[in-house]
Amino acid sequence: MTGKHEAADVEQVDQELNLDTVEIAAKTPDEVQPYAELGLRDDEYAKIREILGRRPTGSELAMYSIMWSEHCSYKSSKVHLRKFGEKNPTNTRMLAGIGENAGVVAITDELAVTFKVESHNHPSYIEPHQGAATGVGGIVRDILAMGARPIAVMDTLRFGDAEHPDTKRVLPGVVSGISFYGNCLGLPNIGGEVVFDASYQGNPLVNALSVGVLPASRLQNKAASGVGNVVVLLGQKTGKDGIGGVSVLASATFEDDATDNRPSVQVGDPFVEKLLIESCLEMYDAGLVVGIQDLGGAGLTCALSETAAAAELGMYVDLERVPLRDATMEPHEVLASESQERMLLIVNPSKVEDVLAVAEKWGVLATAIGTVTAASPEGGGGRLIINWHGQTVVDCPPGSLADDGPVYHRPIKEPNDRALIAADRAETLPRPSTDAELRETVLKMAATPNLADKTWITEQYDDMVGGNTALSMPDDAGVLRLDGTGAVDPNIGPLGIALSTDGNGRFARLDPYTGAQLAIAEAYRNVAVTGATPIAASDCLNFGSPEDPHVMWQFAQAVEGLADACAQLGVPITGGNVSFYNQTGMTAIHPTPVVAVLGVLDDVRRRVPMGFANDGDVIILLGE
Amino acid sequence: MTARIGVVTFPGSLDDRDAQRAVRLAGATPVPLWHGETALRGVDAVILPGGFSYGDYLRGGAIARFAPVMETLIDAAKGGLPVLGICNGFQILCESHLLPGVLTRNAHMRFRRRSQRLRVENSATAFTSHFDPGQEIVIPVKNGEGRYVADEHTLDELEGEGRVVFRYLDGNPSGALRDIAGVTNAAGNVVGLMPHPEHAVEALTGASLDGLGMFTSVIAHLGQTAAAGS
Amino acid sequence: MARVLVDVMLKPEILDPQGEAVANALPRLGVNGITSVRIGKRIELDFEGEADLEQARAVADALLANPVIETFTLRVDEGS
Amino acid sequence: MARVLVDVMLKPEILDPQGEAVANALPRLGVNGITSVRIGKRIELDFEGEADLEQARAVADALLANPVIETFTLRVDEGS
Ligand SMILES: Nc1ncnc2c1ncn2[C@@H]1O[C@H](COP(=O)(O)OP(=O)(O)O)[C@@H](O)[C@H]1O
Repeated sequence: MTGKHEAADVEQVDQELNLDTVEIAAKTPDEVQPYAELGLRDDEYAKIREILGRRPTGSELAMYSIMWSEHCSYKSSKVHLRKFGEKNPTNTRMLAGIGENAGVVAITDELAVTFKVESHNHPSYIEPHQGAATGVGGIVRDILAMGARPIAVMDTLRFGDAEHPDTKRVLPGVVSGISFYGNCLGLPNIGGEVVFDASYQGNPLVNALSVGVLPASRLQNKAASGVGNVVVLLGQKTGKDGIGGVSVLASATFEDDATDNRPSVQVGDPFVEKLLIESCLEMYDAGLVVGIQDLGGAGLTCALSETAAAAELGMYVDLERVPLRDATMEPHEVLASESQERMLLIVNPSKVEDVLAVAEKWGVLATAIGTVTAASPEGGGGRLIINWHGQTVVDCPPGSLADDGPVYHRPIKEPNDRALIAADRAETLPRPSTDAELRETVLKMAATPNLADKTWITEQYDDMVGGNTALSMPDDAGVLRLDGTGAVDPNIGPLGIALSTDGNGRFARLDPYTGAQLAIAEAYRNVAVTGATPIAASDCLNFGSPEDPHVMWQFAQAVEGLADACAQLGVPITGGNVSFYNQTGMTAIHPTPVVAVLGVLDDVRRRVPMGFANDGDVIILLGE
Repeated sequence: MTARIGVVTFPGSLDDRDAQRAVRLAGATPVPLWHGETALRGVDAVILPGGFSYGDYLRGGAIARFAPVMETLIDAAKGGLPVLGICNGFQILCESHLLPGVLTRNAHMRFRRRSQRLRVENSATAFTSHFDPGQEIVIPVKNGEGRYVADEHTLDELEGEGRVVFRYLDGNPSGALRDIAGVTNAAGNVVGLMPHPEHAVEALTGASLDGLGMFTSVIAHLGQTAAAGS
Repeated sequence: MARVLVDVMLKPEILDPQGEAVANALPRLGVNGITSVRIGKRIELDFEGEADLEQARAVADALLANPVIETFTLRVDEGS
Repeated sequence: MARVLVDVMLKPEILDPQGEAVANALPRLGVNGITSVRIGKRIELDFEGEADLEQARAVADALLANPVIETFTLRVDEGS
């Protein structure tokens, strides 16, 4: 290093000493780095060094640890999820599928629908209200990123024993969080599930679905294409939200007490999200954006690397331009921050002014933070270069973060209790044989929380905002009118869509293959009975630790079952989400594949509600 | 010429398009108005729709009251322009002092949505002439801050002058004082209510069609002849 | 930088459901000596330069408190 | 009767959407010198007899503040 630092004041020196740049990294190969604390294995760390040809900087290490985590890289599930692609029925409706922010299916030549389910289980256990609220916010941004106007949400919930004190902490908070965020966004909640089971005691499940509608011509993608295009960050300022994991990088010695840097909970602001939605839609309609990506769990790290990798180009970012809520944040914290209500836009330089004007109209912050750069002449995409006050802190191939993460073939082993479970048949249970026993059984069932009325929950959800809800609670599927369709000819009613989410962890515990099939079969039936034609499915796979071969077996079986069912039913899986590590100690939750099925009604006026309609109607039982 | 009815969009308004749809179904022309502009674009009446303007932070309607559009609207309302505030719109009218009282957090502290039976206590306002006095109607209610509160003196005055327009029947969803669901100003041109008439205008999506009467009432009040219910 | 603190409380005659809920939960915590719980807002206004009490009062009056149900008090935060 | 005052504020690093919304509205009221607004809770606990700070602290810990996102301070209200 040169001597020029000597003249600088103490604070300046301090800051620069802490700043781990690419230049410093190249000169200090032996620096001990806390990769294990960040969840990276020895071989993964070695691979990073190989990719970079030097040790990673602190910022790079943070980015790799995030992007190569189970959550972002799907390293344990990838080899299994391929089955969906292999077995999916061919489908001409599919405009975007697995790998995109959300799957998109065509409804007519002009109109498309996008939907997806996602989990927010762990955050909802730590801080139920905010965890669930930001879960809704996150899935809505996925839908928005596809070019769609979000039009509804649903939620499938799993809690521990209804009488357990912790359930009394978690359930009201989760429900108020979903209610607060969804209602405030103006998205009707058109259905979901609530199930109590002791297996979820330390691991409640909060899976949120959002659905949106778009003109097919407005479909957006995340590729940061067009060398010279401007990278714009839209929405909330960036704070120290959810940077707990990487705070280890902030302490000079890793034993430092990092209490100041403890994981900080993300707080959702649905008001800003609403403004984000309206401004993005206005920008799409005016043709102002080339590419767009929502900022979710992995914040800027994910958005920057994925957009650049998708275009196989490079990107240059001046990170200090990111508007901060806390001026003391360091570059790795800015990159890792999970602050909510943010989107990354790729904009042609001639349109930047228009983008800023739309943002200003809606009162949303918009800041140009970088540019798209060319691919390397040698091929393999470009470089992602991130500067912090003029010093380079990241210089890596974006594809190495986004696409080349580790892939594991985790060991799989059938659980030992399979034979026991198989032998323990329901037929062997005692049956009520007298009137009194029958009465007792019925009363017992009526009293179980799982069959009890859910109005305490559902009345906290606005199911009619937007004015297009044609069916919702207590029906088994939600039905929405697609506004503006069918208006010209009064004989042709408006189109509708139907959605249902279902899952049964107990069935899946007994037999994950069949249990997953039952989940999709139930959602499929619920959609069909409204009069809709099922056309697509999305799933959220909630399981224990992938490092447990028994859990991995459950997972593989469930995926296989789901993929086979999709092939038979003729509906493709268009996207979904995997949530692993739902376990307390060595005990995993019931394997819980949750499936959402989407259907179309060619005339929504003909939707069939579930109740008996008229006196004297004939009741017929179909099927076995 | 059909009546032109303005619907204001604030940042965070949610039922603005629903209100426009209801205006259209009632036979008038909806005119979108923007919170940031003072112009009322020559409309014959204005609806402040439901939603969470400015996130409903602090108190519902407290921040929206300072929007530029409210400057002109407050004067116009005092001059007799018919103004309907629904839910968040009602909160804004109270915070703007166009209507007395205030809407506070529900006594049970939760957001609550349900189909609500109401009695029309005053069918002489600009928005209720198509109802019979004492008529019972069903309109959805959905809010977290819908509990109407005013001091005893104000409440007595409202009752005495017949300015309670709607009252909750079959259970009060929020703990509102004296079961008040909606009130009017002395002149009867400004009406605010917590339930959502714009969500009870179509058989496909609503629990009833009872909400339509409020929109056809104001059209009649404006002396227009637009065909209702088309 | 200077900070003005604004305390906004519900008038005594106005129902405070949140305060009641807390009060009702106290016996379950084994707390019996508390006779009343009232929950209001504490608002911190940070000024660029000197604290401007008059401006803070105007903001409290127009926006932070609703005189129909609330009262407020304000003071400069000496600790800041 | 004695009163204990509990102030509950969001931790500094936690986003305060409410405070932000108010701060953004101030220029429309003609107020420009305020750089930040944070909104928390002010809670009055009234004791039958003497103020019991330890008990108040237990109540604050268990019911009034959410330790994941909030901090609290308490003091006896000398004015009461
Ligand atoms: N978490 C939830 N979110 C939204 N709607 C829900 C939720 N849980 C249940 N519902 C809705 O409430 C209704 C009744 O649910 P439930 O009692 O589980 O009935 P069923 O067992 O017949 O499916 C259904 O319309 C369902 O969609």
